[in-house]
Amino acid sequence: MSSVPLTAYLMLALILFCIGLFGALTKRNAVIVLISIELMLNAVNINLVAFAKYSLNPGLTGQVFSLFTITVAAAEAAVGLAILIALYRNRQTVNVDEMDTMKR
Amino acid sequence: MLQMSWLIPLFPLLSFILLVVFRKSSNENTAWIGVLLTGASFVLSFGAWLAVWQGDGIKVEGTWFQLGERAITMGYEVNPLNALMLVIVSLVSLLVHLYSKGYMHGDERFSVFFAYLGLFSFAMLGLVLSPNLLQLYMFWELVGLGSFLLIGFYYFKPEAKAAAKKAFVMTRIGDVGLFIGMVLLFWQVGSFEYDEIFSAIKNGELSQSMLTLTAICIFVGAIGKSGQLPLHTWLPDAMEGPTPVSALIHAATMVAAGVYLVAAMYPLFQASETALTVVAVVGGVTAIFAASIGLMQKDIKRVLAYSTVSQLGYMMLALGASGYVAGIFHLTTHAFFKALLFLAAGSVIHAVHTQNIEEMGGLWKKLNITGPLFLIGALAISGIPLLSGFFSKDEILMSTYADGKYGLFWIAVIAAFMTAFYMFRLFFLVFTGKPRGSQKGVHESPSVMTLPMIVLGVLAVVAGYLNTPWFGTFLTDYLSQGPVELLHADHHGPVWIPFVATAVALLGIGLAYMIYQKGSVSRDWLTRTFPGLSHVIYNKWFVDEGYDRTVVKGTTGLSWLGVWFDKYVIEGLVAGVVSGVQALSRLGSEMQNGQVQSYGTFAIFGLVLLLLIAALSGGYFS
Amino acid sequence: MSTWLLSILIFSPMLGVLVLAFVPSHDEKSIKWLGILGTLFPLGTALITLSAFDMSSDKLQLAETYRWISYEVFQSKGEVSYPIFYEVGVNGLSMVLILLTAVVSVLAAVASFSIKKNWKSYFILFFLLEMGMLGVFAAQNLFLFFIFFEITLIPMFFLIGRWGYVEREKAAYSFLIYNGVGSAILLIAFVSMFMKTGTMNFEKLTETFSLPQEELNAVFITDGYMMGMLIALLIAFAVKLPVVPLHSWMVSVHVQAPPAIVMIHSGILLKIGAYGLITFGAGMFPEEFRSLAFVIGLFGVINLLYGAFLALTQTDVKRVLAYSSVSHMGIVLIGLAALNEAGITGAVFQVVSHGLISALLFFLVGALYERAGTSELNDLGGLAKRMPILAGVLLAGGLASLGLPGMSGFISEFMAFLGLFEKMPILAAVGTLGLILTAVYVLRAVLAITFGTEKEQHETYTDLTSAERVPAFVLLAAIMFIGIYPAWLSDMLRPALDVILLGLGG
Amino acid sequence: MDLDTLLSYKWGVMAPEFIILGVATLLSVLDLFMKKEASRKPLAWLAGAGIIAALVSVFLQLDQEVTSILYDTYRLDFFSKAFKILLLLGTLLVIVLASSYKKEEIDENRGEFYYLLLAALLGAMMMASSADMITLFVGLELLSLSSYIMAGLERRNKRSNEAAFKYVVSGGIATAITLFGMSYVFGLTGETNLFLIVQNMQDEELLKHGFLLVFAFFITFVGLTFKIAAAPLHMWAPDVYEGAPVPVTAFLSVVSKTAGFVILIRFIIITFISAPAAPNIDGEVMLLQVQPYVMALAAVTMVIGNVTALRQRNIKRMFAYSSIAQAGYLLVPFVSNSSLLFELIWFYLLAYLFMNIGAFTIIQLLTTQAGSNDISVFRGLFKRSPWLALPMTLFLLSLAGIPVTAGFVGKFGIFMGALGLEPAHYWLAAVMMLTTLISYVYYFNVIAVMFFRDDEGRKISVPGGMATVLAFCAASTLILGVMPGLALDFFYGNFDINEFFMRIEEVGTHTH
Repeated sequence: MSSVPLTAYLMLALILFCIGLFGALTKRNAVIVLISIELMLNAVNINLVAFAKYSLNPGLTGQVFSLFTITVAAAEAAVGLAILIALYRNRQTVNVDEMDTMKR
Repeated sequence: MLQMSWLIPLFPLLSFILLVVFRKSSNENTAWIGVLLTGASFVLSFGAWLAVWQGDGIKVEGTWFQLGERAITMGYEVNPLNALMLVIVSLVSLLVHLYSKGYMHGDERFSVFFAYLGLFSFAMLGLVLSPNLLQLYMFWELVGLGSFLLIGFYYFKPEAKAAAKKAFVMTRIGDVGLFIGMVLLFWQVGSFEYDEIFSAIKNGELSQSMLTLTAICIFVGAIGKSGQLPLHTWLPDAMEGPTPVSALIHAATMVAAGVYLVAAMYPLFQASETALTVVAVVGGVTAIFAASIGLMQKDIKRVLAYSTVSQLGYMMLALGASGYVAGIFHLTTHAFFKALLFLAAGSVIHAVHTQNIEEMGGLWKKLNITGPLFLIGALAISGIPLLSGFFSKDEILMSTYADGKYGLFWIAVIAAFMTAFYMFRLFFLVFTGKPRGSQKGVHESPSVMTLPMIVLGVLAVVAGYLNTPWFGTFLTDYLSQGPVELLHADHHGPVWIPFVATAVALLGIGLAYMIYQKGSVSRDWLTRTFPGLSHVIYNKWFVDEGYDRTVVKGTTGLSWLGVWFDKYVIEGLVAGVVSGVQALSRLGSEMQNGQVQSYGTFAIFGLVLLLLIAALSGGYFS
Repeated sequence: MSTWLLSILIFSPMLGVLVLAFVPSHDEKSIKWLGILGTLFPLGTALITLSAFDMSSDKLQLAETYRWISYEVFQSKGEVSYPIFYEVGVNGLSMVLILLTAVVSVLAAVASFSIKKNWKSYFILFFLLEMGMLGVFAAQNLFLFFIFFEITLIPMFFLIGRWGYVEREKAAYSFLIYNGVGSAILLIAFVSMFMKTGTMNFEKLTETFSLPQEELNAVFITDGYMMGMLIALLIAFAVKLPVVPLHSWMVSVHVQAPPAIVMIHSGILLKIGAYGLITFGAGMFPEEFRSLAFVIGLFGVINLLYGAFLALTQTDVKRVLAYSSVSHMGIVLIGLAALNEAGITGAVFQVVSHGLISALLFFLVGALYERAGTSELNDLGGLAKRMPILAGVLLAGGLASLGLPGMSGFISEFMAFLGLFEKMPILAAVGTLGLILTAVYVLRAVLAITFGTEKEQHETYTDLTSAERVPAFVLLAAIMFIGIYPAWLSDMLRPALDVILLGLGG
Repeated sequence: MDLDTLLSYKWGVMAPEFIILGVATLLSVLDLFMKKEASRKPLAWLAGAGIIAALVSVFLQLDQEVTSILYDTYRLDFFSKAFKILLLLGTLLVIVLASSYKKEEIDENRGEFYYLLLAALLGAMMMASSADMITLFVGLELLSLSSYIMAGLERRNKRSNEAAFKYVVSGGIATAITLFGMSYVFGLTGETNLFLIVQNMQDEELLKHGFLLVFAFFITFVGLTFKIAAAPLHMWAPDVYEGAPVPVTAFLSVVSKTAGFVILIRFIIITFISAPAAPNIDGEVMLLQVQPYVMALAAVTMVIGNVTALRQRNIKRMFAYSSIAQAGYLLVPFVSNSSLLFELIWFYLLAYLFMNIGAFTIIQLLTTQAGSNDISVFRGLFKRSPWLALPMTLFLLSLAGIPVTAGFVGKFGIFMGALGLEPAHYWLAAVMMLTTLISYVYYFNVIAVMFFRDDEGRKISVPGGMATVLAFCAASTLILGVMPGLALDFFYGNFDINEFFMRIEEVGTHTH
């Protein structure tokens, strides 16, 4: 099963991370921004699991770590969406560009 | 008597303090405080002089403060030279005090004037009593203060203000020279004491160049104080002060302090031929230069002022030509006859309320005491035989010739001619002929003013007999008790010199008589014949203007340059830094544009940059 | 009592703060008098300290040491503790400056009568300032010195910013930032020395730095390090002194701050710079200081001439005096650069003398400003008529400032130049030009005010009141006392200065 | 792992956390059952009491040996005790502010406010007590998530919403970055336990991946600096500080920042203390190798914070930039690797706690009563309420680092750290000093507004709780400035820094 090298996983994770990052930094829709952040967190999960299996010192804790990450990511998404809803109620928009009343 | 000589300067100081306390008193009897206390000084001085005459002397010193291993001392000393000076200073001061009682009558700051006179007398007597250079320097400056205060006595007059400032600053320039010389000597000798300096010179502890340097530096101090070229311009302006002040300070005593300084430091000068030559040349040139200006001045006091400058030049010339005794001798006689001339001029001004000689004339009869006294003074200064000036001037010419300085000798002779001419120009214009201005209510001065003049008149005649080739060289014998080795103690120059001197004096008087009394020579003869030269002379050789255009303008220009530098360069740099920070601040808040995504972008950008720099500079991939 | 004497002295102004705290702020009269009384108490304590002070001893006196803070540092050689003590003490130099502080503070408090508003907070800040100044001179370690040094900044900021003239806030900021730069450099240097040597005590530091170079190298104290530290200290104190080109803050403070505060500022605060240069610069790094002597002397002459040249054409008498202070501080540097008894004594004399003289002059200018509402030379003139005493004292102060013998200014200039002429005669000769210029600008300013024809609006002016005469005459008397009897001061200073000179090997 | 093992742990060492957890749970339940319009004051009292109880229990633990349970996921050592005191103290003061925060927008959520604060505190405390990446991360997220909600607690306030949203997004990205870095740390060492990571760092094999390690270090480090608001992840701070309710701002600037330093020290110092340098750079450990870069970050943070603060007219924003700058200062001892690191950071954070919460107390009073955040609310404060102006001056002076305040001693210590080791970091000290100078301008600007401007404004009434906080903070700032020995001696007397690196082997556990 070790035909796929670790580097491939890592590259995948890195690409996923960058896609997520790109989305989080460029998308106008706040929901998509939040989802993109989830994507970044999932990239980390891939890393963790891959490392847990293939690294120099493989260990189970990586998978445990990823379980915690998934949980936390869920909580974060929940909080993020809740805040977004509150914001939407007041501003009637989910456009990130418009959320710049405070600056300078 | 000598033990009490430390009291000599303290009496006038007491007078100063008392009069400052009573400055508001309108009672003019406060003048008596000054007169009495100065009188006490005079008595003590005279006593000291008599004691010294008998070969006595005293020097008392105590530590003033400790400078490392060296003690800086203060004290007093009476030796032949300064005992003579003490008598001259305290006597003239006493007489001027007395005279001022009449002259300053009615002035609203009457007591203040006497207070200042007391301050000056204190400083001048202190200067003379000093046993070391430092103490001399201190009193030297204080004398300048007295002079400054008295020139600026009429503080509300802009001219007086300017003159006072000019006097202080010009003399300060000289003082700095003295300061440098003094300090240099200190590091060579390790002391400010005259005695130690002289013995060090004697033992050859100083190099020749150092001797010359210090001597010239000290002479610069004398130049400033004695109004020698090129620092003479303050002295004529100083005539803005009340006339008694001119008599005391700017004729008899303070301006002679420069001569006294050179005399007191004479062994130093003797050790350097160059320095002596400098002294002689400066003196000689000043003598003829100032005399030339005196020819055309219209202000009675200014003529006398230039005459003073010229006579001081004579004294310097004498000293520079190894005529130590001659210099001191002329200092003594000059003190008397010049003080007399000034007081007489003051009496004239007191009477006619103008200083312009063109507005005077025909006062001989109205001022029947002042007139003859003025004439005595004029004859004395012109060097008419049997009067004091003749003997002292003769001696100067003699020593100059004997010293081999023939050029300077002839300059001195020409200056003597000019002296006689301008003095009698003055005399004829003021006292003879017809009144040219309103002379209503002109009357002779009160006796409190004439009495001092009479005393001085007598002295102007007899002072010459202190040292004559005919009756005995008392002064020479007296001075040779002092620390100075007299080189040309009895130089008998060619016998024709007195005759030449008398001849040029008579010639000068005669010419003045022809022009101003008889009118046989036209008054504008000189002006017409040499228009350029006379223009230059009339404008005092444009020295003031020259200074104004170079030194004054230059200094002011530098000052403006500094202000510019301060404002634009230094503060500009500061402003640059400030605006730099502000620009950074603006940049910072521009970046903070409220877009959370750009915040993230900046963060990622920063992170990537960090990684990139780390990767490139860390050497991981090399 | 005597074991606590110095601490009592340092914190004595706080008594005034405590008392004032309980006086209602509308009771202006009591506040004014308490303000003066509050400065008299430190003066009394300072005099008691003086009587307890043994002038002939070169040891630190009335020293107090208490453990204060300690940092434990683990190093390769084990745990090293970095203790900081509360250490105070006096030597001749600091005693003189403490006395100066106490005296000038009393007189400035009297001069504060011209303050128009908020007396209570004014005097509370004033007392804090005095405490800071006393502490600076009594501190015996770098930490304490720095703390008191900074303590002086804050009250000054308020005093300038709240009670000053039109551009007061700008001046206050300028003061704060410039001095901040100085103290920033100071702090870095102090901490660095602390970390290298493990002590902050002056004497111990001096001892450490005078160890043989091999021993110093072992603790990473190289030649270059010591030179760097000295330069840092020089720059830091150059801001305070101030040395051209770091002087512009001081000019604006002189012009904008209330006169009573300028008395303190020019009279004492600037002197902290000189004190620092002597105690830290020359005292701790003698060898390096010696090698920099020419530079210091050069800056001294530049200061002297630059200040004098700029003072020549200023039209505001406050600015004239400000640049005159720049010029006079040059003499301190000149004296220090000479590295001999005469020079260093001259520098200290100049510190004291200029403290008194500038206090006097600013007091008079303040009194003048209160009457005339201006300090522009062109608007003044002929005041000798209506205010003969003010004019007279102003003239006396001016003469003292230009170094007239018989006044303290002469002694200090004389000694400083005497010192420099031994070592660098040419530089010194250039510097003497400053003596002439000083005479020119002082007389120009003083005569413009007092001489000349009186202007119409001056007819209502009154002379100094009897309350104002006290500071004027006391200062003048002090100036003349030092001028006539310098031995009093030089004897007190000599033991302390000899220690420094011994280090300098001069 | 069986029940016996589980029971064999000394659960008592977790007493402070249990107390906070219990109180938070209790509060949330009580809040549910309380009437909507009932005053939530009792909840605040309860929360305060809980924190005090936790504080007491931390103090009772001072003599406790180093204890580790659950494979180091929970550690009680000097570090956790020392910093928990700060966290608890800070939150206690914030609770008082929160209970006095008079704003209609927040009234309906006031109950949540208290237990979210406690939850955040719990997260922070877990970080202080953990030596395992997983629990560190969970603690961090507990703190973060609670903070996100608190920032948006004024539900009807657009600014509050916006602040919360920005905070979530920035925080999410930061979390992802941190985790990404952590995943590499894990990947290189195969462990999540910090001590085991250190052990594996010595591995020769690892040297081949030198850059990867540095890469992981930087990513994790930058991610973690989000909490302390240091460059480059600092830009959220001004907006969030401005929009969040004042007590939350105070919490973020003090407690959350302290927690940020806690995790930073715990994670970075233990993990990388003996990490090897990259192969072709000899004789150095990695921490020294990366030192210049981290220093640069610290310098940039100081510059950005102080310079940008100059332009702020909004007092909360100004304090946000000030807090960025302070983070920069605090990074100096962190990066200078001095052994004084712990006490310096601890002391500075203690001082910072007092001065910043004190300042925010006054800001809260003024801004809520004036309904504006503009700096002009301070106009003429000295005339109106001298007893507010004086402590505010003290806090500002302390923030600026003027002597006789705690802030000065803190800064002095930081310099000791920066200049203590060879080679001394003069340039970093210089940057710090210069930026401090710049900070004078804006701190003193507030002072100038208070003292030099006149305003006919009203007198400010101060509720008892706030007055207590104010007095306490002012007194502490002053006392720590005059007698810093009190705190330092307490630190040295009770804490042994060696505990930090002391690995406690648990018998018969953890086998692969």
